Amino acid sequence: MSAVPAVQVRDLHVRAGGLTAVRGVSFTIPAGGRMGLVGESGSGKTLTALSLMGLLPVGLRAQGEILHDGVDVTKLSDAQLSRRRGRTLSMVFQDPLSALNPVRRVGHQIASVIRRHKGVGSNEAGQQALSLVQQMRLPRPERIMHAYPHELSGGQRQRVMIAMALACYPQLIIADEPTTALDVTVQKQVLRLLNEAVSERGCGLLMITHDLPIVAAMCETVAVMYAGRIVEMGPVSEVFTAPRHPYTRGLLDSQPTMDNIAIDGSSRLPSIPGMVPPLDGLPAGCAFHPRCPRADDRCRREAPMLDGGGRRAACWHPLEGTLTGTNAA
Amino acid sequence: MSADVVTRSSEPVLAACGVTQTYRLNRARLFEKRPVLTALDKVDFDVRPGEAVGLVGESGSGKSTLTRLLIGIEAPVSGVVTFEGEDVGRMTADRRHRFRRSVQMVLQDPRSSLDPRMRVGTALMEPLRSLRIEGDHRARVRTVLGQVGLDEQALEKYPHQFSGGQLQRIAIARALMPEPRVLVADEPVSALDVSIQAQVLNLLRDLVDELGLSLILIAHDLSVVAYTTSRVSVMASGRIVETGRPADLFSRPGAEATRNLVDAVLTVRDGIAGTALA
Amino acid sequence: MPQADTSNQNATVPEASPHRRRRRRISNASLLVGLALTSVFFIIALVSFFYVPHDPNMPDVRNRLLPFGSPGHLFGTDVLGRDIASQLMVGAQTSLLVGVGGAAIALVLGTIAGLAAASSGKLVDETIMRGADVLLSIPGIVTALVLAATIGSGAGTTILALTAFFTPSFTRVIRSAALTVLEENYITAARLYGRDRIFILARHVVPNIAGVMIVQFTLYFAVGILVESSLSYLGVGVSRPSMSWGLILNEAQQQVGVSSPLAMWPGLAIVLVVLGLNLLGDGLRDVLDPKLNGRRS
Amino acid sequence: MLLHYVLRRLAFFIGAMFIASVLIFVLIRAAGGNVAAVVLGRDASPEAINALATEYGLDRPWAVQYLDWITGMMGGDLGQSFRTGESVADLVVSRLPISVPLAGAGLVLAILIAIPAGTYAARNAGRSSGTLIALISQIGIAVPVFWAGVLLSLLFGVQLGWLPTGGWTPWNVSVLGAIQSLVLPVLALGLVMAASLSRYVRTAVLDVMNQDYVRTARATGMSQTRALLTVGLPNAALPIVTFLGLLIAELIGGTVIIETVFSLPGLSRMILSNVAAREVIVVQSTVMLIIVFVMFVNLVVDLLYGLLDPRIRVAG
Repeated sequence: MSAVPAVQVRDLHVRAGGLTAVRGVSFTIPAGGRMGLVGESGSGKTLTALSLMGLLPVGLRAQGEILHDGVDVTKLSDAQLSRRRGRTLSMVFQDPLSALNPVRRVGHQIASVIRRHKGVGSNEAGQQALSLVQQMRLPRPERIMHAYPHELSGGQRQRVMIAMALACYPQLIIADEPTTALDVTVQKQVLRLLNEAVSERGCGLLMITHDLPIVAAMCETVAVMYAGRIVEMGPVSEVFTAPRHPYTRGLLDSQPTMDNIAIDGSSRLPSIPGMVPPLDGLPAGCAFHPRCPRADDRCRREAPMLDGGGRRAACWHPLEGTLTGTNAA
Repeated sequence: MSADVVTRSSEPVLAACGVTQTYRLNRARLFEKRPVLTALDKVDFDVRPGEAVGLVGESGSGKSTLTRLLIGIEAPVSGVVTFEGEDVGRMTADRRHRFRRSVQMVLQDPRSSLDPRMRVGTALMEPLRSLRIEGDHRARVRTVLGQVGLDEQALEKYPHQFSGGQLQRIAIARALMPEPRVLVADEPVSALDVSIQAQVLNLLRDLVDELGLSLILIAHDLSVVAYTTSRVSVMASGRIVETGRPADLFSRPGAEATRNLVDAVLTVRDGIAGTALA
Repeated sequence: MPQADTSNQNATVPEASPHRRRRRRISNASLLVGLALTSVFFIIALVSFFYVPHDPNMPDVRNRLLPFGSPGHLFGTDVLGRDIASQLMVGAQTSLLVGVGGAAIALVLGTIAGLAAASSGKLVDETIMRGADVLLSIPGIVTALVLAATIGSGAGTTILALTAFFTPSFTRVIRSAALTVLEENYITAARLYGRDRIFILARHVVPNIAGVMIVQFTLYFAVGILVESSLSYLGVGVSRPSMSWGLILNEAQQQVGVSSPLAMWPGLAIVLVVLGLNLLGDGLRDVLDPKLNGRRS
Repeated sequence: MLLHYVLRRLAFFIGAMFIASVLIFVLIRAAGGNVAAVVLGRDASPEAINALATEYGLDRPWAVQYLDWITGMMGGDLGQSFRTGESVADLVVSRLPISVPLAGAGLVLAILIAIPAGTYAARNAGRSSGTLIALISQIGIAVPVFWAGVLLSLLFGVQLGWLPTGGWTPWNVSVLGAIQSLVLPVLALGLVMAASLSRYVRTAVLDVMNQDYVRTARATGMSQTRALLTVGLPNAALPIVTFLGLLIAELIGGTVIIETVFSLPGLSRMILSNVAAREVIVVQSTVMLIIVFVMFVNLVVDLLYGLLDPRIRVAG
């Protein structure tokens, strides 16, 4: 792998009319690197992902710089982008049933991605598609190739989606909540598969999720988003053991885990009070201050920026020390 | 809630005894009999006064069917569902009314749980009006709002003016209005934001403690159920395959389905240790 | 281009995106134009009950085939000297009566059938919907012809034919709208606290599908006007002394031939009114659509 | 399975035809009263009415008459006209060379205009070009088909004198003449139907373009236009085909009207004159024929749907 990053995002804004949904997001995923982008609904994580793909819904505009494959994605025409989508940059969506074309056989859908980008004939593309399906450890690959999406299970469909995303050895795969729509017992299998496939190919991974354990299992670095901004960023092992932003801390604390259960009803799950502010009603200063136990006047007035260093947080009163609770090692 | 209801007794307040439920499916082939799906196969399940029990399983394991039987909107093909020891299917109108009032439910998607064209105040009064419960309705509304942590301004508003977490509180408030003995919560937090889930789970636990409510919590996530309840039943292919204390289920899962569910739980700690996907 | 539909994304895209604003602007425009055209039509039809410049059936041999703009006869006269403006005004009455009549009766019947189908068991549902399918395969004009052949033509027959033609469509639309509402959690909750089917349909389902009902009524009102004028044009709708825009065209063509300028006015009247109602319906659809309004206000 | 689906559709087709035939039969007997009296008019003597009733078997029980009618229909015997004694089947067949090309060409024209126009309007929704198309089809929907016919003959017939404003030159007299007399009617019918069809196509395409699988196609490198044509349209075909089935009823109505506007002696002119003359048997049989035709088209549409949508093939 070369030293060129899989993607480098600088000061990304996504605007819709008078409102700004993503407010100055910057991050870099090195070649073969894996980053988790964590946030709740409305935090702007999915819009960030769609900006990278150049697939924002009509009416939304991305501003800033997204360097990928030696070019600024935001400056490319749709045709130029189309040549990269699925080849150097691909995406796995949340709901695999609605994301696959219902009237085409699965094999055809995978093969058409290969044909489009590799310029091979349909026989060759079919062969490659079959071998991809085999690599996805799908049972009876020939039958899967001839099946329609509705004939497969949820986990099988998501494997097919991953096969399509991997077909051309992209530099970066964006996975947007890839297991949320699946049955719990299947989630881990799919994550394992994605993990291996990404490792084997040395692809970069951007994992979009609200689920912290998934990020911990899959990623090296994590960026936590709140109300359109990254509030904390750094190596997973550090952010999740010694969070500096009170929001990250709150998220980690409020996960019910096996360790809480030993207490069996005697303690309360720590929770973040209040609710996520709507985009058109963002509080002044730090957007998190109304829910923050450490907030003071400065937090209400001035919005903090991400500080420097490898462990960055956007907070006037960052936490120190490691978590002593039961949630992290 | 009056004191006599809270009295702990070993008699289950709501129970399913040997219930079986089948559905007819569409034919797959022309000249075959319509296949029958056995959604529930001789299932026993109960909840005692003031107890919080959990029901977990993958989709298709039969937990939704069991829920529908327990709340009485479906009747089993065999077996009985009993409320306070009495067969729900053979109740007198009087007892049936008491059953209706005493078993209430909170559903998954809070946005869909409230009629968008009905003010929250009206929606909260609905159970009292429908069940013709006498008394000071306004006072009851104030009490319940306090219990779920909402203020009275909410009453004049419409559902679209609230966030998901607030709507789930309102839905819980409505379920509490007729002073039920049993609250059935079907995936009450899976549609909510992570930072809100803990709030709602805590609220459910407090209600059990403070009101002596019985809670049946249905979820696919073992850790959510385990945190809130003291006894968990695991379902797989229409049967309850294992029942036990959450901590025991986690540490010594007996049935394969339980093991699968325990294995499926991801934690931050395992993730950082690099063992999550091993 | 895909529209700003973000229902499958976690991001809450603000409703005021430019595309939505544009769509909002267009639907506001169609609402206004539609409302204006429809109001003019209603006013003319209502005024004609009390006042028309001339008796539309009164021949006047001295003033035959007067051109547009003649004093006292703004839209001219026909081959027998009858005032066109008055005929147009009285024709509006028929359009209003038949259009509203057909759409309203069908709406009532379709709502009953649709709600029954949506809220009953599979057998009732299948019976009603297959019945609707059968009726839908009978072209409306064929029904009208059969009725005209048997019970004779007239406004009543036309309304009856429209009812038979519209009811199955209404039934389908109402049923599918009601099914969507019936799947909501608040319906389950209402059943749990003891509300019966009639209450749930009346208090929860109908208010939530009222928008659909209003829009459909408007659109079928327009179709009713088209069908009525067509039947009168064919000579199996209303006939004198009643008046219809289709009938004016029919007479103009029969008496003067295809080149008659008289053919313009009734045709234009139909286009404007039908266009007005359709624009109104579309505008209302967008205004009443909660998806476009954004759920958080 | 597919066979199951086909058989179910066939069963519905047969059942629907039975119900429709009973409906028509009963409607005509019940609403029309004494058929013989209706035919002969108010001044007829009771003896004449009875004689006619006996001659045509109208004095037999309804069930017998119904069976007689249906078995006749199946054997191609559609009954006779009271007045002229002509065979209804012959009458119908003699009119088909006018009505069938008119309706067929009108439908084809409508499809040829509507699918590209609707797709274009959907592709450019939110831009002026798309809005313009949408507005044109909105106006087109408001135009009654007879007025479209009148306007076209005013323009091309009267003003420009290019084409006949009405009347019919039979095929065996002059093929060119027959085509010439059909051009304006087909145009009027096709344009008006294209308006509502294109609007429907626009909605269907817009709907499909918002689906996740179109986004997937784009995310794997398909251009906007390619995704529209290779993913969007095949999926939009399902609702469009359904709508085409419903449009057949509108097509029949339009044909009836257009034949009148252009004085074409087609099937509908025959029905209209028989309606006026209260020839109930002729009306009853021809109407039934039309319904059978519409139901048959809908059957074909349903089967086509089953072929197009793999989900139906399995679900049955």
